[in-house]
Amino acid sequence: MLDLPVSRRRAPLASIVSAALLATAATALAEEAAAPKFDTGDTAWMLTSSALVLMMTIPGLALFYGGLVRTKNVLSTLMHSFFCAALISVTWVLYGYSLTFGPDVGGVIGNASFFGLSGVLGTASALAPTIPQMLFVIYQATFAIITPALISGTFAERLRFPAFALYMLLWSTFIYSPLAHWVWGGGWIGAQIGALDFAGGTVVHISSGISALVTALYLGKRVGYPETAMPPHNLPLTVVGASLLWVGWFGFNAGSAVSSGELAATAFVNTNTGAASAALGWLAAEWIRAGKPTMLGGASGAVAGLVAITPAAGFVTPLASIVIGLAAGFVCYTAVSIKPRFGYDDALDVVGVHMVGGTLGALLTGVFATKDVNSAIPTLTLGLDGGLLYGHPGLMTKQLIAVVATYVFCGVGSYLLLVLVNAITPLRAPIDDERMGLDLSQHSETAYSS
Amino acid sequence: MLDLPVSRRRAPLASIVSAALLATAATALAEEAAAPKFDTGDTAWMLTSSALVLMMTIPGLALFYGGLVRTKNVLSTLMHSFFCAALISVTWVLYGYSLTFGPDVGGVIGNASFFGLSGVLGTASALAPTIPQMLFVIYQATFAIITPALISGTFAERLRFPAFALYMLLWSTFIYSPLAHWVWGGGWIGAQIGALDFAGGTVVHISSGISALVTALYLGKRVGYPETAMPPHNLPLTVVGASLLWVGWFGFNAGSAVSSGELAATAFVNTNTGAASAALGWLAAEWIRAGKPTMLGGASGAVAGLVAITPAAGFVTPLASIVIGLAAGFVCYTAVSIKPRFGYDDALDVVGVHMVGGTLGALLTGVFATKDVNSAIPTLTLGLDGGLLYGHPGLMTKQLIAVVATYVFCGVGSYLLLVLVNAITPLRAPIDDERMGLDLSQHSETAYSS
Amino acid sequence: MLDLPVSRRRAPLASIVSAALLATAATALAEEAAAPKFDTGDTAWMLTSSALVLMMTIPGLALFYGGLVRTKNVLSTLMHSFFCAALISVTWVLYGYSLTFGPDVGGVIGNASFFGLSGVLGTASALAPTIPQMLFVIYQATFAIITPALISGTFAERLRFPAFALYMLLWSTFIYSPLAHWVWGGGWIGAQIGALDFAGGTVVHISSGISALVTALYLGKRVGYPETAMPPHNLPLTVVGASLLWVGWFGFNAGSAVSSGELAATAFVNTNTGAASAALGWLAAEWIRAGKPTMLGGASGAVAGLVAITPAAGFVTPLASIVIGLAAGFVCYTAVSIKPRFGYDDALDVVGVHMVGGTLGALLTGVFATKDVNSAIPTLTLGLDGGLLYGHPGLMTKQLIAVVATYVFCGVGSYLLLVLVNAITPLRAPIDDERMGLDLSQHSETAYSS
Amino acid sequence: MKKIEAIIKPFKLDEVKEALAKEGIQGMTISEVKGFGRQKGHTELYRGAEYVVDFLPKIKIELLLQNEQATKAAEVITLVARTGRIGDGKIFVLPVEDVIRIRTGEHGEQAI
Amino acid sequence: MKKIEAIIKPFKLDEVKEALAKEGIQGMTISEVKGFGRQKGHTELYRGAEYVVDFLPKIKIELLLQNEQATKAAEVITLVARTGRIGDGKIFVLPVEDVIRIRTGEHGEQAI
Amino acid sequence: MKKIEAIIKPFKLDEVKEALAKEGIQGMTISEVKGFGRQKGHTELYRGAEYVVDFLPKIKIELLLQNEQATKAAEVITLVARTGRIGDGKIFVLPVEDVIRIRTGEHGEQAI
Ligand SMILES: Nc1ncnc2c1ncn2[C@@H]1O[C@H](COP(=O)(O)OP(=O)(O)O)[C@@H](O)[C@H]1O
Ligand SMILES: Nc1ncnc2c1ncn2[C@@H]1O[C@H](COP(=O)(O)OP(=O)(O)O)[C@@H](O)[C@H]1O
Ligand SMILES: Nc1ncnc2c1ncn2[C@@H]1O[C@H](COP(=O)(O)OP(=O)(O)O)[C@@H](O)[C@H]1O
Repeated sequence: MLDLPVSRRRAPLASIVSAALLATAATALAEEAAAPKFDTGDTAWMLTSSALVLMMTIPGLALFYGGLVRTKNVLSTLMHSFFCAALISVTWVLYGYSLTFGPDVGGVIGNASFFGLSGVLGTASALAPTIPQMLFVIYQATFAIITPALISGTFAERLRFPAFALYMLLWSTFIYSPLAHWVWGGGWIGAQIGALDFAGGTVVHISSGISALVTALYLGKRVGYPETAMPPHNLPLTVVGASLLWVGWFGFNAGSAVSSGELAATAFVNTNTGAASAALGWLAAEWIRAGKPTMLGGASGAVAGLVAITPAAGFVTPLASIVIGLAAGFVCYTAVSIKPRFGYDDALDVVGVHMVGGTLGALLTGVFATKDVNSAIPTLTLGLDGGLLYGHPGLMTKQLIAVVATYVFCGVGSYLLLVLVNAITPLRAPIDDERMGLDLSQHSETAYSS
Repeated sequence: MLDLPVSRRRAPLASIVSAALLATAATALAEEAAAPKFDTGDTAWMLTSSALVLMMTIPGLALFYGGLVRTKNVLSTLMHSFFCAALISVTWVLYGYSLTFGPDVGGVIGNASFFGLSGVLGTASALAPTIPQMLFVIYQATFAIITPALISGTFAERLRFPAFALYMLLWSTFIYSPLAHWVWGGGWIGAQIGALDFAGGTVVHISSGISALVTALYLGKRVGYPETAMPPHNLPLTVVGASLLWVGWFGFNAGSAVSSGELAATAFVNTNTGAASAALGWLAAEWIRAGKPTMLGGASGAVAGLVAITPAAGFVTPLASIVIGLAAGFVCYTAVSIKPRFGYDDALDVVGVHMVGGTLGALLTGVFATKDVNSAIPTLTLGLDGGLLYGHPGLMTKQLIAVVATYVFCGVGSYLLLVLVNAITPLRAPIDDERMGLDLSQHSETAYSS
Repeated sequence: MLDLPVSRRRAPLASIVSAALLATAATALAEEAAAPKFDTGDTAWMLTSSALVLMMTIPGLALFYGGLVRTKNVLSTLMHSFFCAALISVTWVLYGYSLTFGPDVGGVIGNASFFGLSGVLGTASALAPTIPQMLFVIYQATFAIITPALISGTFAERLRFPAFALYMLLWSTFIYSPLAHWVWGGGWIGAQIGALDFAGGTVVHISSGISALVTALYLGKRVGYPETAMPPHNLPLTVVGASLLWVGWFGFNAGSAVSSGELAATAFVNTNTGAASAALGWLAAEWIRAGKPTMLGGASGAVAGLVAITPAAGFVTPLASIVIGLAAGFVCYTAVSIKPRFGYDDALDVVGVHMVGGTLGALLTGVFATKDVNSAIPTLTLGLDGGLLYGHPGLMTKQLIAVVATYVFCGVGSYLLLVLVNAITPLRAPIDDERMGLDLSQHSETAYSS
Repeated sequence: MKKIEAIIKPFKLDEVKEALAKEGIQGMTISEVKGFGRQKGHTELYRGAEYVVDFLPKIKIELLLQNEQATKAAEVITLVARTGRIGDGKIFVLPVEDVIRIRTGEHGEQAI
Repeated sequence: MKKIEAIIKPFKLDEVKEALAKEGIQGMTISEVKGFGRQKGHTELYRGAEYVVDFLPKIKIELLLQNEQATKAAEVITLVARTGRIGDGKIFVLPVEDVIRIRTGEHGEQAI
Repeated sequence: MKKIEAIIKPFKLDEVKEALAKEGIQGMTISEVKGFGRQKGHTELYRGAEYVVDFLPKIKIELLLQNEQATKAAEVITLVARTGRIGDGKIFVLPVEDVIRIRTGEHGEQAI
């Protein structure tokens, strides 16, 4: 990737990737131009967005998941998110950023130029020309952190901590970095196919969702599941978590404009509208099917909507966001309701929410994307100025390719990593440790005392 | 309202309303000018402010209220805030924004121009000329969300969920949108009377407070009130809620500068000073009257101060904020203390905090407002350059008119809506459902398990 | 200090102090220049940073500490943070800002020019020339709030509330304001010695840490310590607190760039990297020494890393941050582990985390600081362009002087204040009150009911 | 001396406590328990799944009394805690051999 | 009539409840208690310090039954709650003088 | 065999546990209860309102013992749990008919 002292402004992340890559990927690479002039407003918003996205993981996701498990596992569940934040913050600086956003090697991976963030100071990334590359590094770090943390919902309450730590390390290195490179870093999905993913429908949600499915199948069920009811030990924590996810997601989606202007504003509106509509959709589905709307349903619906609107946020209108949100609420509710029929134990419904919601969002982006909202679409999609609704079925094909590629890569990859990790250190906690709870057995701690 | 590609900067929301409206309300309406040039710094701050104000409702207000109810009602109370966020986010996009900020119809309501946010993309609002109108839409959405959610404190622990949902929908449509239009959207209170309301003293706090009073009277008391003690089930949640309200309120008040400059900074300082002084005031009053200062007192005082400083934040000096805050602490503490004498059951003290605090703040704005802090005051107030303290009793009259109008409109309006809702679906939960708790009876859920 | 309508940008706080002070401290003082032109982007980031740093104290620190105490003391512990926010917000406006950042009197203290914030409106501080001084006031207020609140961890569970309130008032006035003046406000440590402290290693952490030690020694142990186990009553609250501290710390450190550009971005990256590395370091140490990594260990490690990176954040590379973080994790873990040998009862480990971590960070800043990251270093350090690692042992001497001066001043000062307070109103709660818990005995409240 | 253990509906506690106080009963010990009986539980929802909760919250009151007072107390509780609907609860009467007041070391009826 | 008090491991509750229900036992009262016994506690960590927790979570089941049912119930619990490892718990059998059903005022075996 | 139920002040638990252990008592079951008695409750504040809380936190210790041990245990508890101030609590001694150890199925004194 090239470091330009560019002054072009307010183009979406993805647009610049393609534009830059299609044009002259080779030229500017080595030469460090005169210190780039950054925009203080864009920088301010991206600093804020970085903080917001970290807040999504800690404490947002930690609480969302932590409230749903049983008392004896709450600390181990909080640890899943917290440890991902710690671990990946460091590996991202050491090598993760470079593999993901370093100059492209064969459309597959970044090279080692930015290891240890060498060469980053004083430059801008071509993907974010108006802010310091140092800021782009940390903004992207927060995405790299949350993605594996999302998977942790599937293996909650039964994974040994050493295996967890190793799995996350490997997943982040061998699945996340390549995939993010393919879609955003100049790899084949973004730059050659021209699929649209505004803020991480494939990279973050489908990837974590399909990996969650594979992990749940590989690990097996928790002791007592599904005969024994395992009600959430503290739903207010989950509601706080969902609320902070909602608020933090503005950094995730509106931040993906990598600038402080109308595109960010539109993504912000769409994000909020999608979350809200999906909460209403899920509540309505519940009310109809189970007789009562629930607080957990509202919270889960909002998250499902946020997932589904993620790939679309910078490409569609607010009215389209309502449709996407309502669809996400209904579809994810249904997916989660019928889970028991399939027999796997995806403890906190990562599959039903992230895999299903992410796929839905990716495909509906292919329907609703429009140049009216984002004039960079023709460049990004290699010529189409909108989705199915605007008469261009071609975009759907691109989206489908991206989705299927993500399923295959992450599904197979996660399976191989699980086998590997299990060979090194056992994944499952022994039954007595699981019964005693992971807090005591893995961490020698108890969450609540008097 | 007109969409100008204006470059005027850093004038407070209200000033532009009047200025624009008094001048040439008719002209620019239809014609969409060349794409306006936005300020990235102003935009960055307003993106942040929008996130902060949503955070006030979820999880801020949800927790503030949720901690105060009994265990069996915590989820239903969280749901009040969460559902308002979901519902009004959608209606605001569909029609709310247009009714409130659409071109004025007879000083009373906005028209349908912006239904579904059509025509918003690519424009600026005259009320916020340096940021995308799309951003102004979502910023205002967060105000429209929190206002009805505030009322929910009065009817906690006894309202049926279907009635709640309908009441909020109607209240938001028929009370909030007109009132906000009158004060900020070019209606008669802001543009013709020239009353000052920087960030929502009348629109948000008096309106929700008086409606809370009417609702409490109409609904009747909770079973067992006041004989049985109903202590808060989880005060730490309430403290977290109050803290997030405090932090989020910077978006509410400093964001109401609709720009990133000295006015925002001054409003920020005043907000913090008002909150802090009122916390001290309430604690002092408690210490004197009840013998001990309490944590809930500190938290309640801070919120009372935030309420009282809201209309004043962009018009007064920091020293005036100390006076306003101390007064709010003492007065709201007293209001809440003597509530039992009046016999209504305002469960979580919306009246004592928001109605009383909001009224106090609106009137003290009439005392302390000064052109030194906000040079737009003469334009806004139709000629007066300050309040009572600066020798202009005229401003007090304007403030009084605004306050009384809000009482009458919201009081009568809420009453009519309650009657209507109750005719459609009963408001009160049956006594057994109330005893069992709303979490189980309305949502089939339990907050805490083991 | 002088109020310049300067347009110089993106220099770190400290650089301007020195530069300005070494140059022409006397000149511009009285004359108010033409209204300065502020940068909206810098202003946006500093508004956000101010909100973030307040969030560190409420609810961040309040929860971090509140979760660690026993159920019967949680409200009193929350109150410690909340009351500091209320009290110091007001005193800062009245006189604190002026004493700290008012024009220097003999290198020792600020004068009374800015009492009541008079003369602040419409000006910029020379320390932050691109933002309104009003904003600099509130940003600095949030630092003045958190510092005494940090001390509260040492005296938790046994201090009487009246004594607490008085102690905080005096400490803030007689310790914090002078010390912050010395380091940042133009006093002798920053301007004459040339020691580096980017965001408060000495001013915030060493000062609170050494005072905590003196306070613990003076107060004596809690009843039952150390024979009786006093496990944290709610570790999830502590994890939420640590997470919000982490997120809010971006405002603390990246905000200390007082601008929205590359320096802020670098400080942001270093802050995150330091926190993460220290969490890993603490967990590794625990794993090795006690056999298990714990959730509280991860949270404590992150905070220790944030402390240690604070003085260094704007002066070192991300790789140096990893070293600083790992060191902080190991060293603070060890400090906390061996505490029992010394026999004092620092209830929540303020000494082991803030005194030890702050000292470590200050000294390692002397090792790793480099002009490559911050070109203002030669000006700030009076000629050295980096630390030990870059061949300049001289910086270590400066850092050592600053550290020792802070120890002596805060240690002796706190002792005198404790004696004074105790003479006015007893510090320790009577044994029965302590047994009953401070919530009931000091505040007549109970945190949790059903 | 008898020990009375009464399982009652939680919202009846205040009334029962006051009625017993009126009888001159000066001490009691209570705890939160969960009961399972003829009163059926409720269904809870969890993301589209339903599960039945059998155990309902009850309050257990423990009372140490002289024989006559015990009879009287059982009557009072039966009267006051009754709503007439399933789940009102039970009272158990158990024999007791001794009571000691820790503060004074007194035994037997003195110690109640 | 007898009162049975059984202290069991928490994860055995569901099985025990079902086994008792199969015996036709229609009511019971449970509570969360902590037990100390031969089963040793565990060590917890707190910032480098270790402390031992002796008391382990247990469930206490209280059952009021006629004599034969009581014998049967004790057998069933012994069987179902057993894991064979230390800490499985105890069953205590106490005499009862009377039982009252609050809803109806019935006394004795009627009221169980 | 006897069952001892002791209601004590919570902060005395550790001392009592150790004193009993010294007597060779190897098992006990405890729970959190609330007590109402001569010791008066406290006033709590809620936004300017005051309300009295009558029930104070206590710990209930349940002990199954042979007769002599029971007498001894009651003495020890009386001694150790005493502060001499109102509210120190009570000890109740109840007759027991049988004890079963679930792990082994042993009955009677063997099972204690
Ligand atoms: N045999 C029993 N042993 C112990 N507790 C019982 C027994 N039967 C009922 N209970 C307790 O009494 C409560 C009420 O009993 P239930 O059968 O529901 O209604 P009712 O009291 O109207 O007969 C139960 O929830 C349980 O706590
Ligand atoms: N003497 C006793 N009195 C009361 N409860 C006891 C007694 N002994 C044991 N218990 C209870 O039984 C539980 C199990 O006892 P323990 O000695 O650990 O194992 P086991 O039941 O296998 O003998 C304890 O945790 C405690 O709750
Ligand atoms: N008659 C009683 N029945 C059951 N428990 C009692 C009785 N009287 C007292 N208690 C319990 O003993 C505790 C202490 O009793 P109280 O009267 O306050 O003081 P004292 O033990 O000094 O007489 C009470 O809180 C309550 O838990």
